Parts: sequence; C-alpha cells; structure tokens
Amino acid sequence: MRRAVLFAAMLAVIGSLARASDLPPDKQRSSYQDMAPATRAMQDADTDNPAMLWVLDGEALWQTKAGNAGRACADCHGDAKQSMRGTAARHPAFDEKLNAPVNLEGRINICRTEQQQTAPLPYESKELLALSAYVALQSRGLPIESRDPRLEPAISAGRAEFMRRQGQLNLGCVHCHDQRFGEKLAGSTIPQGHPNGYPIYRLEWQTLGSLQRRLRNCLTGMRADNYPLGSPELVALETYLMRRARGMTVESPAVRP
Amino acid sequence: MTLTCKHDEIGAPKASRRDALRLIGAAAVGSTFATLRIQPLSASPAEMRTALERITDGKPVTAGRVKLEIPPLVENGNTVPITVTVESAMTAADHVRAIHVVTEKNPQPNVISCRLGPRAGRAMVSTRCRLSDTQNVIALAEMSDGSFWSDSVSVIITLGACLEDLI
Amino acid sequence: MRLSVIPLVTLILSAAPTAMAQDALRPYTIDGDAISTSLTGEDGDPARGREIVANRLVGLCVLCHSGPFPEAPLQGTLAPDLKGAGTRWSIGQLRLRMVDSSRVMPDTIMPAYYRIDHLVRVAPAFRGKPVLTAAQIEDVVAFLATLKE
Amino acid sequence: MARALINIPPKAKRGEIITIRTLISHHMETGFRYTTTGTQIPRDIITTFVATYNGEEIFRADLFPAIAANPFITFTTVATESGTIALSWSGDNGFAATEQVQITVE
Repeated sequence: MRRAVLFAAMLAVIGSLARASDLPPDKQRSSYQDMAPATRAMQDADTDNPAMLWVLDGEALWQTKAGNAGRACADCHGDAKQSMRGTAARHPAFDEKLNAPVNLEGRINICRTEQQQTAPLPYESKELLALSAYVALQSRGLPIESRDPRLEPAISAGRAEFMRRQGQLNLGCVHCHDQRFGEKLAGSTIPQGHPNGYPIYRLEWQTLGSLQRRLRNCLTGMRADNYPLGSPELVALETYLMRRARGMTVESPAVRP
Repeated sequence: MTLTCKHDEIGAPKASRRDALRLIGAAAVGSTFATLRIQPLSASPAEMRTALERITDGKPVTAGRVKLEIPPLVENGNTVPITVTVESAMTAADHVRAIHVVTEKNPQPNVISCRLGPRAGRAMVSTRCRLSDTQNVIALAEMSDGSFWSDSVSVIITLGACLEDLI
Repeated sequence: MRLSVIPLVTLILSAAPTAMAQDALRPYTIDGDAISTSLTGEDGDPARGREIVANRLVGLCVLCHSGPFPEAPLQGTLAPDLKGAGTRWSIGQLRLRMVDSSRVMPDTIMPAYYRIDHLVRVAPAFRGKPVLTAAQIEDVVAFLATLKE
Repeated sequence: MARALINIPPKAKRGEIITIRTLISHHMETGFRYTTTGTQIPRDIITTFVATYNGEEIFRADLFPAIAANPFITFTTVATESGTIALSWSGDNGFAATEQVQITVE
C-alpha cells in the first residue's frame, strides 16, 4: 500500500516535471489580480457578491429531500462546511465506476441519480449552479489539488485540446492564455484562464455560470465547433486546467468581468 | 452584520430556458443592449436633456456639490458600479431631497431616482447599472431649497471580444 | 436548435456580402512573399476597407492590432501596430499577409483570411467560408496601403 | 423565488449613521431586447424599492431598465431607536418581496 502511494506520488512528480514548460507555477496569476478595484470589491464582500444569492439557494437545496429515495444531500453528507471542504479543489476527480474523471457538476448529478434516485439537473440550471456554488464555497481559500495519477490520461487529452489550433480563426487556447496573457484583446486584458473561481458571477452574463459555459465562450470566439455541455472533451479540458492551476487558491464563487 | 434570505414567489411568467439562453447570447455580443444594433433604439443627448428637464422642471442645474463615482474604464457595461455622494448637512432645514442618475446613450435615459431626507444622515447612494456604450453619465441632486446640482462622468466601456454561442 | 449569434450579427453588421459556402475561393499565385494580382481583378476601395478594419465584428483586426483609426475604440496589443503598414509592405505583400499570413510566418496567430483548408473543427456556420470575401480583402489591402505613416 | 442579501448592523449607537446594503435576485429584463427570431422580450423589472424604519419611510428608489440584474442598492440612515427596518421591492408582473431586519440601538 505504502509503495503504491509512493509510486503514485512519483508519477505525479514526473508528470509535473514533464509539463514544466507549460505555465510554471511561479507565473500563475489569478484574473482577480487583473480586475478593476470595483470588481474586486464585489468579490471581496459576501454581501456585495451576487453569486451569494445562488449560495443561499444551494444551502437550502442541500437540506431539501429529493427523489424516490427521499434523501437530502445533508442526509448522507451532513454539514457541508465539514464534508465538502476541499471537494471543489480536487474536481474533476477520478470516478472508478465510470473509469473517467467527473467534474463537480457531474458528481452532484451522480449523487442525484444514484443516491437520491431522481433526474440529473441540467447544466447551467439554477439548481445545479446553486448546489455547485454552495459546495465550491466550502473550498474557498484552499489550494487547487491535482495529484491522482489516474487523471493523467484526461490531463494529456485536455492539454492536447488546449494546445491545438482550431476553428475558422485557427487559434489554440495556448496562444492567448499561455503566451499572451496580460496583453489586450481589444479592450480586455487576456487572463491566464484559470478555473479557480467557478462557478463565477460574470458581469457580462449578469448571472452565475460554470467553467464549461466559459470554455464554450472561447471556442465560439475561435469560431470552432462547440462541445456540448458535459462532454468528455470539456471535462478533460477542465482536468488539464486544474493541473495547470495546481496550488492556486480557490476563490469560488468568484466575480469576473 | 446580518445575512438574511427569504423566498418569495414571483408572479411573473417565467421565460423559457431557451429564451433565456437566447438573451444570454444576445447580451454577450458586447453589451446588454447589443440587440439594439438589430433594432436600433437609443436615447439621444436630446432625450437625456428632456429627461433632465422633467426632473428639474426647467430649473437651472449647477455643476458641483455632487460626486459621481464610476470607474473611468469599465470592464463590462452590463454591471457598472456607481456611487453618488452629495455635500449636504442633511439637517431638517438643509438636506438632499432626491438623487437621480441619467445617461446619454442608453435606450432610456433614466437609471435610478432616489428620494431621501435628513434621516439618511449622509447623502450617499450606490447601485450597479447598465451602460450600453461609451458615454456620459450625469448625477443630479435636488436640495431642500429647490436647487439642483450635478456631476458628470465620461465612461469608457470595454466590450467583450469573445462571443457566446447559443445552446 | 443551435443558432449562433455571430453569423447573424456579422450578416447584419457587414455592409459587404458575406462569402457563401458554395463560392469557391478565387485562385491566386504567390510570387515570393506577395500576391501581385488582385483577387477580384479590380482595385479595392480604401474607404470600405477602413470600415471593415475598424469593425471588430467583421474585420476582427482591432481585436489584436492597434492603428491610426480612432473610430475603433479599445484596440488590441497582440499584434504589430498597423501604422505605416503601407510603407513597410507593398500591396502584393499586404495581400498575401491577409490571404494567409502563415505562408510568411508559420507560427503566426493571425488567421488566414482567405483560406478554407487545413482548418480543424470549424463551427458549422463558418465551415467552407473564408473570414473575408475576395472583395473585402481587396478593400482592406487598399486601405492598409494608405497607411503610409 | 427571489432571494435577498441584506447587510444591516444588528447593533448601533443612537445617532450613528449606518449603511444598509441590499442585493436581490431578479433578471431585470429591459424590454429593449429581441430574441434571435425577432420577438421582443417584454420588460420585467423591479420598479420600486422602499425602506421603512419602524414604519416610517426613510428611503425610496425608482428603478429603470438600466439597473443591472440582481439589483444592488446601498444607502444610509441614522440609527434612531431599536426596532425594525423593512425593505420592500416591487415591480412588473406583480413582483413583490419584503425583508425585515431588527436593529438594537443603544
């Protein structure tokens, strides 16, 4: 057992060394640091952050019994403040049954279908955003983790997606977010594109949204064929982004322009 | 500090999810009123003047005593923080009666009109507004003596470069 | 139901016709680092070209480039300033850089404005279409050639 | 379902100027927008916000479509006596929401 852990740790170290050329951890920068003072202020105070309206909904949903099982999240998990601490910081996480990584929204829906025995919540629905915001809040201030060696295939796939040119404009994520962050795309400062604040209250959207919604924005901008919400490609991209952001502080639910 | 929450039923018919997403897409073209490019509609500076005259009833407005705080370069016109403060003793005899905010190019010039009085202690209001374009924003204060004072700020709106697809 | 906002807006905002999928690209010949002959056989209109360049939803140029066209606010800093482009490059050189800048700079992030092959996962609304039509490219080239200083 | 976030200090000294911060969930549909098929989306906004302190009105605001979704309003009042500060929002399509917060003034 101890040897297995050691081996896993070695794999993780090798993995991180192999990717040292991508975005070195000492260059990591949360887009919070590039936001206008007024936008930061909106994130800094919970009573100013509109995302907290969804957190309140999520907190209520956590206690609400649902499905044929008649169970609430709290019936299995108890107080989210303890049980969900760090959960969002290590998702997407590897799911043994599916033999694939599952993001936070996917994890919530697995609980819904298997434990509560009810229908999964649609992506970007108020309920799913509310629950993911509430769960993600419990990781606020914690460092992003990406250690599970079983995630490596998804990380590689996500990395390939990040690097490859696509769409009519023939751009890769890498061109803006690894190579040109800090520059201006029209009037906007290009961020490094980290997943450390999701779900985010985006001023442009005037609502809360998931990382996958944001990824789809970029793909649309590149005039690329979009991946459906919840698709394995987007989960792989999320898994890579979490590896790329490892060690960064979770800000969820963050405010972004 | 208290943090309260409550449920209330909205009597409004809910827009279908598809409609909602269409809106999102439309909004993401650059600003809240982006679809106005398709159906052109925006207030002109003349309409703003009319809106101001309606508020002041034609009384003169003097620049001063009012401070309108808006970041000069706004990251997104859909949610723009604004704060208006007015120099006033806020006593029964001398106070601010109302604070108004109007814009030059939004489809409708009015943003907010607040009524306050000596019980406010200080003449200060903050909110978040939508600005359809780079433009002037004017804050207007009506004093208890019937005089009007104002401040004006020119705001540059950054437009999102990446558009959002519809689902 | 997967309507995209972009083609709609592009259609509405662009005065010039949008390339249709059935239009095959017009053939052109590359001489060195230039395309010396007009793609349409005619000279472009610099005034129309200026409108395309300044319109962030049509030409896209100002997303990355800055330049001496103050009517386009909030210009990008990802690519060289277009000021003096007409002095630095000949019309033929500008034309090739618009048509497919990767011919002269393989690692460029500038999209090929008149190429439909060797692209991956293009959104259905844009599939088989160049970013700009031949006529639009000639207009842009004619405008860029006027940027002498 | 509308949710509100309200920030009022639970205790204040008599005569102290306190800041009241409010945030309520509402999409604030402007009425100026159209769907991609050209249908106008009807206006659905909060039009009025009223604050009372032990029944007496202390602040009122008329909101227009230019107020961003999930309206945020901050204002001040003098803490005069212990009691209830009530905040209410009303608007199109019969929208109505009320919140009450107790304050102790010493």
